Amino acid sequence: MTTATASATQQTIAGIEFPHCILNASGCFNPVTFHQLNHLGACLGGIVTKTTTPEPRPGNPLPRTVELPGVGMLNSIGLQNPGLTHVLQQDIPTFADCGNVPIILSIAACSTAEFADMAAAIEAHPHRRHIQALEVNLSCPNVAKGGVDFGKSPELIADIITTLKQVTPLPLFAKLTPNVASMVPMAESAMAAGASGIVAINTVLGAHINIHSKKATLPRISGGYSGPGIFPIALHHVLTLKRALPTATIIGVGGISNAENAIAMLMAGASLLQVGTQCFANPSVFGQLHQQLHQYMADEGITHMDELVGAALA
Amino acid sequence: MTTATASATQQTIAGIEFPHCILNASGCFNPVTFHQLNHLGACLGGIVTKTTTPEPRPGNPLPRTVELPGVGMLNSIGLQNPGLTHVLQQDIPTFADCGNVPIILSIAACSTAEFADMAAAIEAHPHRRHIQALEVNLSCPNVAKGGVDFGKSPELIADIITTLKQVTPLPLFAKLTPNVASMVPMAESAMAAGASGIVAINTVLGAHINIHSKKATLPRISGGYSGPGIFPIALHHVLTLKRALPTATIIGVGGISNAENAIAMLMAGASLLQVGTQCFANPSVFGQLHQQLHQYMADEGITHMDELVGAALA
Amino acid sequence: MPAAPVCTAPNTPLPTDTLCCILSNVQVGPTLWIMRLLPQHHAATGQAASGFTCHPGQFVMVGLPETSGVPSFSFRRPMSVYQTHDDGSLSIFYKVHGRGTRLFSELTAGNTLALTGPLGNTLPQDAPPESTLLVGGGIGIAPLVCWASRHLSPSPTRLVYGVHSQADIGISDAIESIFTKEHTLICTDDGSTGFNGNVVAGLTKNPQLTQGITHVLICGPMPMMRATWQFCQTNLPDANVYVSLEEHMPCGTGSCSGCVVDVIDEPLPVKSCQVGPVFLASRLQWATTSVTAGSNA
Amino acid sequence: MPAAPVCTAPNTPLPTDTLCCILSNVQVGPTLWIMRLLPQHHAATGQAASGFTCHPGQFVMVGLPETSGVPSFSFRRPMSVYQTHDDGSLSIFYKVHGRGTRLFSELTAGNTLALTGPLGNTLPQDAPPESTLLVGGGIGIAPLVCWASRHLSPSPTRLVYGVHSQADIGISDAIESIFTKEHTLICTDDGSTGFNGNVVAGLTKNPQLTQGITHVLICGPMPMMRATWQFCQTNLPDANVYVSLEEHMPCGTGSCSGCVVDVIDEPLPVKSCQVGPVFLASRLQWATTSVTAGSNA
Ligand SMILES: Cc1cc2nc3c(=O)[nH]c(=O)nc-3n(C[C@H](O)[C@H](O)[C@H](O)COP(=O)(O)OP(=O)(O)OC[C@H]3O[C@@H](n4cnc5c(N)ncnc54)[C@H](O)[C@@H]3O)c2cc1C
Ligand SMILES: Cc1cc2nc3c(=O)[nH]c(=O)nc-3n(C[C@H](O)[C@H](O)[C@H](O)COP(=O)(O)OP(=O)(O)OC[C@H]3O[C@@H](n4cnc5c(N)ncnc54)[C@H](O)[C@@H]3O)c2cc1C
Ligand SMILES: Cc1cc2nc3c(=O)[nH]c(=O)nc-3n(C[C@H](O)[C@H](O)[C@H](O)COP(=O)(O)O)c2cc1C
Ligand SMILES: Cc1cc2nc3c(=O)[nH]c(=O)nc-3n(C[C@H](O)[C@H](O)[C@H](O)COP(=O)(O)O)c2cc1C
Ligand code: FES
Ligand code: FES
Repeated sequence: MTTATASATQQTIAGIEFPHCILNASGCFNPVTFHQLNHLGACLGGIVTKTTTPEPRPGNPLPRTVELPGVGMLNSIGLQNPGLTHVLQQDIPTFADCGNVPIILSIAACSTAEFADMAAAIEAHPHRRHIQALEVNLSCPNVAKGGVDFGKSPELIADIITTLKQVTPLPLFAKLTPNVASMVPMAESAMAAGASGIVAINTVLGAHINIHSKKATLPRISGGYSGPGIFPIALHHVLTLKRALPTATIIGVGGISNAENAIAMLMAGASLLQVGTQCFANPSVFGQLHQQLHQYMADEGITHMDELVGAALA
Repeated sequence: MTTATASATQQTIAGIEFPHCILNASGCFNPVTFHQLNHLGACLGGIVTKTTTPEPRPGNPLPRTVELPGVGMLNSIGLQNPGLTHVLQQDIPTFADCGNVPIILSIAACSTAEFADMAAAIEAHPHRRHIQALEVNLSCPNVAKGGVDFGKSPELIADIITTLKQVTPLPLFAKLTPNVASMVPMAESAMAAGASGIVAINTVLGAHINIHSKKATLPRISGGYSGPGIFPIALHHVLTLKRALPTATIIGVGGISNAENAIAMLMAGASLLQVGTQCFANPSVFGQLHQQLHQYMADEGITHMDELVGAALA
Repeated sequence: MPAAPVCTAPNTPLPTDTLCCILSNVQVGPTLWIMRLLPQHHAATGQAASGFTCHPGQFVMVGLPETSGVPSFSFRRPMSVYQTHDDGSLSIFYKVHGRGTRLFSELTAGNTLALTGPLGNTLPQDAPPESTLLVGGGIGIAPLVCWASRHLSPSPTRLVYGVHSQADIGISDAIESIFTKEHTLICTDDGSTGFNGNVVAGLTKNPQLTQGITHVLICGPMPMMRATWQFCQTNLPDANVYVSLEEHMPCGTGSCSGCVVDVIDEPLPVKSCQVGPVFLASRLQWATTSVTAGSNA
Repeated sequence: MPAAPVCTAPNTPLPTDTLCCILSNVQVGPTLWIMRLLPQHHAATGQAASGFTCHPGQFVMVGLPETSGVPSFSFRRPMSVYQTHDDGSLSIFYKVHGRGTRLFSELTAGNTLALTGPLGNTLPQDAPPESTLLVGGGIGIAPLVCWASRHLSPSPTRLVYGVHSQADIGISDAIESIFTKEHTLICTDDGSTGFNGNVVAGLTKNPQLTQGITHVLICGPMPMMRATWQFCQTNLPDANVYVSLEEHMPCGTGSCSGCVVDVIDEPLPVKSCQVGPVFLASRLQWATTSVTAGSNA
């Protein structure tokens, strides 16, 4: 029986050395608190920031979340964030002290030009050195082009990735919405334009009605569904993307709640994983998954997690 | 306090009198066994048959189902059915003896012409008199037109509904897949072509991997996800459809597991409900939901369920 | 045995869905338990349930009752009826295999389970006990013991029962009270008791057990059923051989088509929960019969 | 009180995520319970946990520990620290409101819960006990009692506590042991004990309670906090008035932005789990403060 060593779950992707294969998902994770709780350096592969927009955004009215007992939650945060300048100036150096793991800055904008401006501002900032990659959140409506979601148009996706590549040498991970007939054309387009990988999936559209008030619980009626109930959906998308794009790096996210989920997501073709909603139910999730994944690999005699990646498609 | 009478959940839709507002969902319900278990006349609004195709279909290899503990199941039955002739000849009269409730025949075909032929065969059959409506399952690939799913193309949907209308006066309910960017164009197209209502939603694409065998559990890898984990998704779609098409009749289906779900689905805009997967966990579900819905209405002083339909959008 | 019509075969009691009180849940082996369940009231109407009647070979679907809290989906688990009692209760003999059966083993007297049944067809009711051979593998013994217990006591029927090890017999007392010693052959993989080897080797070495046999009823893991059927084709070519399949059954009510098997001369696969679980071995399409059938018996 | 930086305010102990053994879970009113929890080991590392230290006003997130079975998602529930004990355990005083708290009430000594804390900022540590007025509504009393219990006994602090009815006081003994009789005013909606009316009516009728007051700490349902704040603006215009908000908190760790409130001069809504839960009343944007805050206190 081989013993899985610490390096068994190290991954080098787009030149970035991820000390572990499990990262947090954007918007569900305060690096400072989680570092206090977990010592992130020992169990987290990298920090993904809350999505940042060019300007500060106040977000949506409350309530912004709904517990869906058993299956997960809805959120309608509305991308509240302090804006790029504040994030670069204040947050990035703070996060750099949280376990010394790679930092992926998640960005969103309302037009290709705004995306380009963000990348230029990042390149020009002294804290640029703390940032290893950008995650491009493509689930937002494109204000410049009549409100079509970026993530639903292969052309817009190609446009954004191509433009960003011209402004920054940082690896780009394209985060895609599952609320499309097929994610494959979107992923193909992002990869062809030079993305270093695909992050799948963002939240699934869902709703909740409070039968006592007879109203939708969220003021905007529908929100983003996440947690264990979307895991089968995320797994389907990762399998489908990996079959269509066997050489693409896929970062698997959506409903991962336990080690069995994590292992299945690797077998489906993900090279890195992200955990979001489960952070709320269990702030120790990263340490526990790290330990359980290593235990599984040791038991199975697997020396490096790459033996698992895509195994279900072999 | 008003007491809800039996008629409180009767619905007349497209001229059909449904004695209760909760029906079964296609493919999850054997009318004969359930009639033995429940006396369907007292609690079921109508029988929806398993989808029938023109010819018998053997279905997919086993395993065809996966339990997803807590959240639901996957299925990949592959529309096994004995074909239209057998269903009309053998099954329909048997079902007519199961509680004497309206019968909706679910049909699917691989081309518009095949759909038309099915409708003609139904019209010509002596057991036609037992059938009150057709549910048009639009989740199947269209073999004649390069394999595009009918349910993903507003044009194909319009084509099928228009054609069927020319062959049969039976009310048509268009059952739509949620695996699209938006169901609204599909529903609009179906309604514009003369459908009597929209059945939303069919199953959501999902997958499961057995981490011991390192393989997808279903031979065809992905399958249809149903059960409580899709309820938030179904509710979102029904709310969205009802907002876009306020006058359309919507039959709400997807993950309904308890009375709270049923009431929320009515408030979202459904005039009739269907219950599928929950039949497996609880074959008494129809009697229980019927009783609980009536109790709720009595407690709330609601004299007819129409007061609930779409209440969340008011 | 032609495919039965869509409804339950005639002569079998109509199924009901009831809530049952667990009267007892006793461990009888390392992973083996016997649970006795008393139907209390119909799950939908709340009316008092009459007791439980069925024919040997039929099964029930057992699961946690709906609670009005967090939805938590689970299939019910198919379980053969092992015993019926005068008070209207029934017993199941089960093996802890995965999540569901582990959960059952953690319940105690006074807890409630939901149960639908009886379901499925029956073991042949006309097979003459004195010329019938029962071949059980592991937990597949349950319906066979149920069948034999309905006849004369001591039964003139012959029993060959294959288990891994002595501890896995679980129901020695029941076997000893129903079958005579000379009509019983226990086969263990590890030789810890009885014949050291599998049931086919045991049958081969004990030709007296197959002498004059006209009916063979087999239930157990698929490889064991397949091998026993092959043995019968060679050694008992004229016998009527029945197998009871334990295909995965998501619904048990003929609703889902998840449990199908291929049967010779049937144009489509048939639902084993409805047409079966008992099949004439000669009518099964053994080549395509699912590997999941009886996978953990 | 300016918005705190992104990390926990200085001087507060770092939070940990631990598994706790329930030492006791005692019903103290129709829907009121006190649960005592002993941290055992860190949830991630399994290492032994040191005892629990915190400052009054801080809270913990409490939930069921992960079990390696069926995934069954639930948010943890925010609970004020009510007492800390010498053995390193802590107590929460809670009201059964919905699913989560009902579940807590069904647990017994020996069961395990997961707990993250201490979280959030603190009630003002420098408020002079003798010139401080505590105004609690319902279960909002918990952090206030915690605050007073850290000072001289008997406390020179004044307490006004509004409940629906005598039975809803729950912690009469604790109140009597910490506060003197003349410094305590219980207000009941139904007049079953103490003053018949709400806390603002009680304060209005008992001007001695507000004499010389420099600090007011309020915790309770939003309408009660709003009314008390209005009372203070008129009657105690120079006092430092603090409110402890009970906004819905999905994470409690500053991760989700689900718990925000609008604060004067802050460009964006601030996370009440991190910058709060305690706010200077004068800095809150009362007009836009969510209706969900303290909705069931
Ligand atoms: C007609 C019939 C009668 C049966 N009688 C008995 C009996 O008397 N005693 C007994 O111990 N077992 C019996 N079984 C097998 C029993 O149903 C399974 O062992 C049980 O469902 C396993 O559930 P689990 O939760 O422990 O395993 P899991 O693997 O967690 O179950 C997951 C799913 O697979 C299904 N499943 C897993 N293994 C089997 C299997 N071998 N057969 C059918 N479905 C399976 C489960 O029902 C469930 O839907 C019978 C099966 C059938 C079809
Ligand atoms: C900082 C803080 C301290 C608190 N201290 C206490 C305390 O000491 N004792 C006590 O009994 N209660 C306290 N509460 C309120 C307590 O958290 C809620 O009553 C509890 O979460 C309700 O959960 P439930 O499952 O019973 O209700 P449900 O309605 O089923 O809960 C559903 C969701 O809403 C949230 N929620 C519901 N009501 C409230 C509420 N009033 N405030 C915040 N979230 C809510 C739940 O956390 C959960 O996420 C505190 C809240 C906060 C924010
Ligand atoms: C409260 C909350 C906030 C989120 N914010 C963001 C965000 O800012 N940017 C983003 O790309 N995804 C965001 N997400 C989506 C998650 O990153 C993730 O894709 C999704 O929740 C599915 O994973 P999970 O089931 O593990 O949570 C958010 C999710 C939640 C629950
Ligand atoms: C086993 C199974 C078989 C199904 N077969 C059909 C079918 O033949 N035709 C159809 O339109 N939908 C079929 N469905 C989909 C259901 O009718 C329903 O739309 C879906 O399962 C969502 O509802 P639920 O969550 O209540 O099951 C099937 C679902 C299951 C689980
Ligand atoms: S188990 Fe569903 S049809 Fe047999
Ligand atoms: S509760 Fe999540 S940020 Fe405050």
